[in-house]
Amino acid sequence: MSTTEEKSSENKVVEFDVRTDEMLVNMGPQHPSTHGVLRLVLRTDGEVVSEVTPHLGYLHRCAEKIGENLTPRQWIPYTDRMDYLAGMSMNLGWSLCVEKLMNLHVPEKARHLRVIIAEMQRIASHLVGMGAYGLDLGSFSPFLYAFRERERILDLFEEACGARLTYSYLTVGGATADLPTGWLQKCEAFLDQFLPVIDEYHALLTTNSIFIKRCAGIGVMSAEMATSYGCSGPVLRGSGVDLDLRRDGEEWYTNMYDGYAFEVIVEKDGHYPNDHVYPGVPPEAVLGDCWHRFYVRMLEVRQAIDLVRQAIDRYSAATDSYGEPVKLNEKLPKGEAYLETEAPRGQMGFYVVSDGSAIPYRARARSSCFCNLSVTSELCRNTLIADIPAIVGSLDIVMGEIDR
Amino acid sequence: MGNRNGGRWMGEINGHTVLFLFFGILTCLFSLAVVFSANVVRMAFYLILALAATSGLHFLAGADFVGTMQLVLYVGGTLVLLVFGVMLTAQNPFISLRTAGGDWIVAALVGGILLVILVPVAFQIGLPPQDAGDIEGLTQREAVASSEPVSVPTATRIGLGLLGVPGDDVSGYLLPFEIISIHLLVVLVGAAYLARAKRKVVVRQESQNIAGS
Amino acid sequence: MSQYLISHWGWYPPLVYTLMAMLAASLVLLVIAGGSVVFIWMERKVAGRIQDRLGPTRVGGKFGWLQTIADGIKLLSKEDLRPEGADAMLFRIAPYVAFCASYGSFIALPFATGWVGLDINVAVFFVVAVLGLEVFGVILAGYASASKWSLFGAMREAAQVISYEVPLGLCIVIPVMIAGTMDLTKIGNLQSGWFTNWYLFHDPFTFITFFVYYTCALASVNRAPFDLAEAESELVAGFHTEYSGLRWSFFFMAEYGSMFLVSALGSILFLGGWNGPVPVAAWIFGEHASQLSGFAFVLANVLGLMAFILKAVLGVTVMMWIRWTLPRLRIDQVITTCWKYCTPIAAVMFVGVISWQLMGLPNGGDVLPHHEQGSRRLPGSLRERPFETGDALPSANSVGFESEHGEQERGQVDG
Amino acid sequence: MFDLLSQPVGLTHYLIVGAVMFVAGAVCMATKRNALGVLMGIELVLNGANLNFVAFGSNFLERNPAYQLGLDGQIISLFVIVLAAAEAAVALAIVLNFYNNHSTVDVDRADELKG
Repeated sequence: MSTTEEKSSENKVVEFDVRTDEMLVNMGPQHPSTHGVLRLVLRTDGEVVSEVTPHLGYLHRCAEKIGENLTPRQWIPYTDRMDYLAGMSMNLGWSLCVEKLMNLHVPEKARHLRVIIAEMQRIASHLVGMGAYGLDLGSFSPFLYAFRERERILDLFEEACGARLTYSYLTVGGATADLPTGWLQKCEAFLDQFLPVIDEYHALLTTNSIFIKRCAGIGVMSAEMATSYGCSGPVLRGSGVDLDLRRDGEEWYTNMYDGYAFEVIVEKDGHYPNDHVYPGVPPEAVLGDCWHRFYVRMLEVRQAIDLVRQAIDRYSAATDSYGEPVKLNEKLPKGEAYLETEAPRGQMGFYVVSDGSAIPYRARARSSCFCNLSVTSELCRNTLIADIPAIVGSLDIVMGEIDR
Repeated sequence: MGNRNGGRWMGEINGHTVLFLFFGILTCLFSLAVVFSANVVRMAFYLILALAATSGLHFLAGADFVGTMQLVLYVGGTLVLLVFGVMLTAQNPFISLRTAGGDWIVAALVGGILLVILVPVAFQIGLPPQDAGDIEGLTQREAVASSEPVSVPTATRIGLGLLGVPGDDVSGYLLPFEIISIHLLVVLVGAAYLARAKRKVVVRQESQNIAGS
Repeated sequence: MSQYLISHWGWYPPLVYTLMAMLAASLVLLVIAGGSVVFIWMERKVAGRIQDRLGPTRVGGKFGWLQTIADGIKLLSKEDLRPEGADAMLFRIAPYVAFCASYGSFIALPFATGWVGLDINVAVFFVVAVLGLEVFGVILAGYASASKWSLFGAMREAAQVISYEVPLGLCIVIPVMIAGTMDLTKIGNLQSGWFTNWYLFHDPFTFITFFVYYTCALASVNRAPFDLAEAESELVAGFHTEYSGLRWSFFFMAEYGSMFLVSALGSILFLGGWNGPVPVAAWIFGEHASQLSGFAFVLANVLGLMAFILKAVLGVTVMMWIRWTLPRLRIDQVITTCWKYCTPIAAVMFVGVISWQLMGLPNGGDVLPHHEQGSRRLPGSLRERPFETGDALPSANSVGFESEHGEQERGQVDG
Repeated sequence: MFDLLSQPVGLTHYLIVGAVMFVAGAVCMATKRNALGVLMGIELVLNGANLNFVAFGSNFLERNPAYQLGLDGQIISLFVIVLAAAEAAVALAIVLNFYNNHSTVDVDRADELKG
């Protein structure tokens, strides 16, 4: 606090009571609330944070370079480890991208299978996001409640593909195996059991007055800001931008959701679709704040349940194959393809360039969390230290995907 | 004093005495530590211990209300304030400010003289009269030279005294009490006013624009 | 016992008294250390049950009751790390300061009639005063750790504890005012008989006061949602970030000690202390425990002790329940809660209770008849007669110590 | 003079502890260059005096009944405690102001009489 001259019309003069000194504080890379190995350098004056600089790269594993040495199907396990909380969505994104390059249309049954799996993965991922957000705000129990339900989804995934975290299930051409018999019944049973549990989360977090106090009006991001930073997913829709790739994306991707009835979860005229089921927006909340980002996720969980139910019906009705995966060393046609999909955390893009061999010339990923994280320093300016976990947590980042 | 130093007194070295020695020595020790410590944070810490030990002495003297007040107001209130002040200003150059040697000598001289004056006075005033017959209240004194720290309720009588109700060993203090109340109010306002220095600092305003939009 | 050692064995008196004091001190220490062991185990079990899991199950049999001991042994064997830039002396001593404050306040806490370390007649005041000193341990730990997170925690703790002492004090004054004494033993005994005699049910104002007290107590012992000094999602671990091993566990013991202490204090001030909801001891022995003697007294006291511990542990359990349910407040919200809500509410309750007393409205004790015609019926201010002689009292009455029972009392004084 | 330790606690004991505190405070005030150190010296001096008031008023101590202060002593010491709190608040405000303006807490640097 040394400068006293006015620099521009944007600046304003503030009177301070006590002479204080700025501190540089490292939040992370080992910190309970930075969601992995993110390092935030805070410039603080007491409790007030004047500047936040995120530092990345602690989890960089050269995944994209590795992708230039493996065939697309061999690279699938590496995509699992990008957003490790939504491995299925990563598999799906890469598979669809490669299929687009190969112009390979998957069978109808595989399409619905993919919807089931992707939406279940969305539920599982948002459950972690929600639980961890509770942790960031000091509420421990919702985290375990969320994990309790997530366990059941993981059980289902394990039954389908044998893995609980890094699935490599959806693959180029369809899936590695069909869903086992009885799986659909178990899935439906889970959905029936899970639906009323969402109310618990709303009671513990969404409508909790302390929770509202902690996130309503905090980290407000305008629609312009969200789009200019390239935010996507619930972070974008939490700011009131009506964009969901499942509806607005490339045809190659939206085909997957052909015939499904769903509304994009975004606030219109002060209301969210389906929000009559849940307690509505509290008066304190401002569009684009942490509370809205959280609420969008919660409503997407509800929406995903509907989508899975629709998909189960269609999957049962479909008679063709679940989609045999292509050969491991299938030659790729010469050319390039880029496809963005709506992963739980936003628009996850994959890019593949082929020179005609089985191994891509380039494999790249466009990270959704990277763009979402880039607003951190803007959002966290002149907030309190306690708001930093609230804001960063509401962006729901996964460092594995950012650093790759 | 020699005539009092018989076996009769040895038997009266009791819990009270031991506790007094404990607290008294602690008080003196930490008071001196405050003087001889150069680090201002440690000084504050020693001061806390010295004053907490003093409140123990108050308890031993039967003034439990005052002792508790000492803990609440002095140790728990004033010193937290002081520690706050220390931490607000505890920048490296000021944590340990050394005093010049000459100052020490003068201070030690003055302090020594003061001590030399005070201690004999303490002995003169504090000692019970040599001649038992001299003073009328002697029997009473014998009675009150108690061996155990008996708890006597003092709070009620102090409270009434502060409300201006005189008792047999307390006068009315309504006016001083009111004056001190006003004084405290004035001090609170004054301190709050004084501490608000008019330092002007420029901050960027983007975040508020964002919040407003 | 001291006298015996001196007179029969001829030990050197100061030594005997020192030994005796140390013996007593270590007994209390054991109670607190043992208490925190139980509470930490309980916290894990409560947290487990709240979170739909079991909590510790292995160590020590079915309920994992040896888990805390095992953890304690692990902590003991851990390296005692000290950061390089730390102020060594203060860093080492800070946990003990925090612990001593929590421990010291147990001296004046009665567990049943007459079962108290030191019977001070300003016990309420003393307990709160000594408990407030815990803040120094935290501040020193935060400062001496030479870690920014610790410093943040320390500053938050200082601001928070100092603020919350105001409404806490106001809430405590209310039962003290009704009882007319600051002696915890007397306050407890005044609530004997049916549960309606508890000050919680004295009048609507005290009922609200209890909840304000509990909130403030929660804040003053740094429990969630007010655990900002060690907010793990913001400040890593706050003031004890740099501590390890035994020193760290001292902070923990201090925390659990204070938790027990404030809920015990709350149960004496509002929940009748060692008096059960129904006067069981009075039915059995025909008299209230404070008037019994010998074996009956001990038996009644053991009953009372159980009731007291039950209430205090219940208070601690609710604290745990709250901790595992609610998110954490922000520091500005904590201070706002204190100054904008707790303090004004407590002040209004204070005035309300005064008015209730002055207007002579019926209180909880009138609903169910009081068992003994003891001291509760006497008006607060005159119960302890301030002076032995009656001549000072007219002036006392003239400054407004009127009450519904003033007549009766004055009659006694005149007589 | 040195057989104090073998006697029951009396007024003298208290007065000596008070004297030590008082002198320590006075020396502290004289030697410390840190303004807060001076403030601590003042607290010590006040407490030394306070202890004397309590001791004079105490019924517990072996003392000359001619010096009987009774509860007045305690009330005076209460006043001292309260006033010390007030004094500390003001002094602290001054120190902070001084620190704001001069960026130091060294009292030796406070030798100019201008705003």
